Amino acid sequence: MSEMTYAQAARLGLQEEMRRDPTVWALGEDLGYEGGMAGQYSDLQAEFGDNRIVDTPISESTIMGAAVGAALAGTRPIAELRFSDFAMCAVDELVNQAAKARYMFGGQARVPMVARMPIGIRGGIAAQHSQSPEAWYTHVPGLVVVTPGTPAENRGLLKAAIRCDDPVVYMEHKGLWGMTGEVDESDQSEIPLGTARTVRDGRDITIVSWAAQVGVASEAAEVLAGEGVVAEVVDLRTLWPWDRETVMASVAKTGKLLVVHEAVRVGGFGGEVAAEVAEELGVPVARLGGERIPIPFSIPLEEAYKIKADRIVARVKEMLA
Amino acid sequence: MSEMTYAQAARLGLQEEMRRDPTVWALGEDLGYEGGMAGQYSDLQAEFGDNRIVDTPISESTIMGAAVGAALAGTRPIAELRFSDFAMCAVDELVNQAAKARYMFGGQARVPMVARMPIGIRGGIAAQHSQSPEAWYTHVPGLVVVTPGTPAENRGLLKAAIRCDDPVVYMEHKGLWGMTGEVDESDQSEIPLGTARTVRDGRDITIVSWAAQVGVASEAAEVLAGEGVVAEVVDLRTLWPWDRETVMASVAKTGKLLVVHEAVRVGGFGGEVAAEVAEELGVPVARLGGERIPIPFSIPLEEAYKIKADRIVARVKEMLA
Amino acid sequence: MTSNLANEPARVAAMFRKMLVIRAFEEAAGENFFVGHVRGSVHQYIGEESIAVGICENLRDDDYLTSNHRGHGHSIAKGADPRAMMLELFGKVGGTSDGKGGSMHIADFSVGMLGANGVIADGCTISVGAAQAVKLLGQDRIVVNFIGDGGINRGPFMEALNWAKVYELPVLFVCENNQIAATTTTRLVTAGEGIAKRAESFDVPAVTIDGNDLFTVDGTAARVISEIRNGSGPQLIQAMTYRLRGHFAHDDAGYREAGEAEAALAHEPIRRTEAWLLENGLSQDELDGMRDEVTAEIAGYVEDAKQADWPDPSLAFTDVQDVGAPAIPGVAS
Amino acid sequence: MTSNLANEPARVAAMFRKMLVIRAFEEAAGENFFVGHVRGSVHQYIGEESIAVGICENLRDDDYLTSNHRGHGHSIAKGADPRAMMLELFGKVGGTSDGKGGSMHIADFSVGMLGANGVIADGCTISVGAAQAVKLLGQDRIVVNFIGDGGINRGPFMEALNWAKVYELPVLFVCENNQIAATTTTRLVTAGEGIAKRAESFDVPAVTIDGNDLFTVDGTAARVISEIRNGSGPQLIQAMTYRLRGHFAHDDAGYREAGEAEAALAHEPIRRTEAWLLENGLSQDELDGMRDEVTAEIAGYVEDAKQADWPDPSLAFTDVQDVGAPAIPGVAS
Ligand SMILES: Cc1ncc(C[n+]2csc(CCOP(=O)(O)OP(=O)(O)O)c2C)c(N)n1
Ligand SMILES: Cc1ncc(C[n+]2csc(CCOP(=O)(O)OP(=O)(O)O)c2C)c(N)n1
Ligand SMILES: [Mg+2]
Ligand SMILES: [Mg+2]
Repeated sequence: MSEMTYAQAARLGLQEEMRRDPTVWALGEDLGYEGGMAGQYSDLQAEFGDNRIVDTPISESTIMGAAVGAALAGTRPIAELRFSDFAMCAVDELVNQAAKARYMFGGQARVPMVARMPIGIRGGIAAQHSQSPEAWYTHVPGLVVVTPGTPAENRGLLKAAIRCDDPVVYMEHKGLWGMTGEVDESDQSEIPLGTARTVRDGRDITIVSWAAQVGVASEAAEVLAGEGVVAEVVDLRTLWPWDRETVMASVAKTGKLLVVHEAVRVGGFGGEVAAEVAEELGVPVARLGGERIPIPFSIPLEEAYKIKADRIVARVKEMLA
Repeated sequence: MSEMTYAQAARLGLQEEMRRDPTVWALGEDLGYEGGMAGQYSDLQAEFGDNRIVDTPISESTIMGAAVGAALAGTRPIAELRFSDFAMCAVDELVNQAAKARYMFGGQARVPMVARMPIGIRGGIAAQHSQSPEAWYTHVPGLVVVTPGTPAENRGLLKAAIRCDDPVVYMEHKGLWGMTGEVDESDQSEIPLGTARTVRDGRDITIVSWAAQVGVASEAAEVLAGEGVVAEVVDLRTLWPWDRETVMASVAKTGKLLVVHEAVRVGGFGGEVAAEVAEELGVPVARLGGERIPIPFSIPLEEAYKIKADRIVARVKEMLA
Repeated sequence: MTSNLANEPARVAAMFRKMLVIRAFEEAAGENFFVGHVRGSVHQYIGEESIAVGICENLRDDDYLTSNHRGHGHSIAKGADPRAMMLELFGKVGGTSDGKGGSMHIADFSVGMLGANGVIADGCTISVGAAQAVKLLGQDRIVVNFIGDGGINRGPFMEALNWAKVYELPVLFVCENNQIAATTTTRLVTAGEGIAKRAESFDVPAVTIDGNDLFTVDGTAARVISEIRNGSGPQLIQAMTYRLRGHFAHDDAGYREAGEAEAALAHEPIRRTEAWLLENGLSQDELDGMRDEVTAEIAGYVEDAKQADWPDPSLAFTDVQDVGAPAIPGVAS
Repeated sequence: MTSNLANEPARVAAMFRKMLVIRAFEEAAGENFFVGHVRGSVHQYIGEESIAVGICENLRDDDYLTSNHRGHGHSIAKGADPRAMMLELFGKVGGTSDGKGGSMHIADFSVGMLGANGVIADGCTISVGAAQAVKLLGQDRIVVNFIGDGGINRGPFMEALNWAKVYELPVLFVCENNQIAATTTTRLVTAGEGIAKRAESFDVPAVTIDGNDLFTVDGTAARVISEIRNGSGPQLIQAMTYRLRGHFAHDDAGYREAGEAEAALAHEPIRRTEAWLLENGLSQDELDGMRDEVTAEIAGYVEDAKQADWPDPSLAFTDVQDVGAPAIPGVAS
């Protein structure tokens, strides 16, 4: 077991998979010298060469489109888009090509690629660098959507994403790059895609979340615990497929659901989870998410956007009242 | 009053607005000779000239980006993308520029443009020409999302979209181009954005839908009426903002909600509506939407994707059981 | 460009036959579109057959090809089975995708045909990625991408040109310049001299040829493909041609100057190749026999397609993805 | 390119002063980034000031400008108020966007500055659309777009070049070639001779100049802008320059060859312009005075920014949209 950051754990997972499988490679801007936005590729070009850690032109459409072609032709590319915001420059290639090739071609093709596109707010990078569009990709048949929440998960889920034969949208949260945690280097297994993690057991309400918001939800649960409310906190980890069984079992036990995400509430994935639970169990459900505003720059404005623990606490109390 | 098709009504609305306001113009592929995919621009180039009905290169990013620039510079462009599928080639320009300019620039800018991108299945055009990604754009602050369901609405809502100072994602349904209906040419008023239309009064359940699915829902309601179940059918018409008041009032009356859309169910806008209603009213909710598969080509496969009236009928009965 | 082909009448005849297959396939596709057997969009390759055949005859089976919306000819030339393609157009079991894809999504991975494409220019970025995989895997395949004259104005194509040269990838871009994109005269929306000049600005060697002349296409392809296989890096061939029909089967091309299409018939590749064969040893009878044979062959496929089974609706739910796949109706999950 | 500027020392001095304002602004932005007053990304324009000033001094107030991530210099040169810009970087009320945008989203529509941009090359497509509006409205404005050497490889830029020429739009593209994009040497990921050749392949006239020479930039801009205003259609200026600092304030540019940045100091525009002024009538005292004045001016803005109010959180909810706007907390809707 070693303590490492979320970024280091991702780097380790990638390095291990590249050592294991010579067809795994990565392409994107500034992967070589810079080593990626948070060092998640650092020094890998020295180890694997510049044809496996490929510095590309600023050509997002082609980063994504080339990954599709390379996956169709027998390799396992990781397309690094730096920000999920820039990945919007390549939505067509992801949605119209990567996600559909296997189906349109009647099963002749597989597209084993990872489209890596960090999400989330991090210190004033504002409207075009802070978005969390994970809900979009859950709506696209063919795609798998992963949102790791801890260092260990950023290694184990990345390994799973790389080994997966489907195109995986892999969304690290920029606010977590520096988060530290224990990673068991001796364990080379992947974390199965589609399995949630119960972060905290509870009985009064289930709080479902993912990515950076899991920490905030846990903080809220801690506060609530001090007031005698025992909340169960579930980290979905994978949004498609999401772990319906774990969530339904939890809500069946607690009788109430609150979904919390950093993404804008309107049209967010919280609606999917809440609606499914309401349909199946008929229990009270609620969602917290960002207001429907672009992410602002200035501290008090950015703070005004965020879902803090106190808002979660207040919402839970309302639901239990 | 004249009877005309959905496409003709759209053409009329555009023509009226272009006559009224010389800053309104349209740009896209094949608008001149072809007159748009369904004749919704036909002969307008002859009337307004090729600098107001502009035939463009096949450059979707620039069709959208140029519309943003032209809107910032004092005109009201309509960016025609032909298919919402191709509009994915210009998601960045729509989401990162059009939707955010006003906000990022602290209110200095307005982006009065229409991004016109038809949705839906129409006779075997398969996975890359049949998608309904309306939910995506409801998730993007700054955007208005409109889905007209009849000829009269395709005129009245288009007028409203053109007059609106916000960027409007205007999603005609390709399956409706030939639908006929009455249009009152003497009435130049717009249909206010954000207002739903109650298509059919009822008391036992509320069925909320939009675009082509409204017709299918009405068909189902007809069948149900024959069996003594009186369903209220609401056409949202605008998904953002959606008419919460009308929906809540209807569900408060009927006590049950079913949302039906052609788009993939997972991550669809039905989740938003169902979750809001469940949160607010605590009544049973359900959703019908496409399975999470790309739209297939062959008749039986395409049919297997569609939400037919019988499925709506069956779901309603289950809910009332 | 001189071609050895002129010394090989038998090879010319074989290529001519393939062109006939494409022509007959496209005629049948159009006819069956009009009577409603074929749905969706059908973009016919009529009048451009010499390009696909001239290029693909110079490829190996394991070379890759990416195509666009007008992909039937490319597919047949690369070796896809026209019978399976016809079944696909009819949406039937046995089609290249068992009816999941249709005309715009024909693919045959067994012969390196990585797919037609409904989105203009997306094949370009896919092709450079496939070429990167080829290099990484140490293979000596090459990748051919077909793109139209309208498609050259999409950004991803221009990015792909740069990309292909930066990594010196074994890619051949073939721009089929039929001078029109849907109903729009390409010249009116294309700045500058055109694609050859643009390619050269990326240091991608480009040559413009008469695409309707099978001999020129073959000779150019032979040279360029061998250069690429020997490491020249990417190249581009601009093949001038003419779209004899409307943009798709339901377009009467009424936007054309009167007489334009008729005049073009004199230059169309099948007539020209046929004339050469007549001068070089084949009799009219032999040629007519070949044509009848091909017509009958395609008619047989149409018959097969009519008779073939519709896919079971459950097929709509397969081959979406491994992880998080949809439930298949009627199958316990 | 000879410039009249050499005969106008007073104008040179005024432009020099503007360059000093940009330099001092950028130094202050960087310092305040390091101590945490400024958050987000700060891309400094240090070493490239002569380009923005040389170009924008030849524009009218009502001409439009679109910029990129490195937009402070462009904004100041176009006439945006550096005080409001500093407040914006601090996220304070009175900032160009009252703190909603920050460094990458500076805009001042009152002087035609249509915005910096966080997405590479998106300013290019916006600029051609603005130019289309100008034509439609019968105005005689022109539109200038600044793009980096890394940005030229994005498809939308190449689409925009074609588009600008097709419609003969009054657009001036200025490619600031500092030879690097973030940490990547652009040459290594850019095929061909570069942007001038590419532009010419679209029939967009292009000229490559020493961007660090104020006289050359001014002279070229004067000629090209007047040509464009007189209907020449789009043109491109490639201004060679050097990014004296890291990509952004928190980048030490350790990827550079040892001594490279030091060597470049000899060619940087402020020194060069200062040397000319010394030779052409200004005394060292006068120049030092000017520099002190500018430094004090910017220091004052920093002080103002420190003192200024934070925006009320409710401002986060305004100016999103008219229809379907979010509720403003604390305000009954
Ligand atoms: C991104 C995108 N934009 C628009 C279309 C619609 N479309 C299909 S074919 C076509 C014209 C293509 O012209 P060209 O590239 O010259 O090929 P040709 O049809 O002449 O073979 C257009 C505009 C599309 N399929 N994809
Ligand atoms: C579409 C997009 N891709 C990537 C980035 C990240 N990025 C910001 S600046 C930059 C380098 C830009 O280089 P260049 O265009 O040469 O401008 P310079 O910074 O040298 O002025 C990159 C890659 C971005 N902002 N937008
Ligand atoms: Mg063409
Ligand atoms: Mg640069």
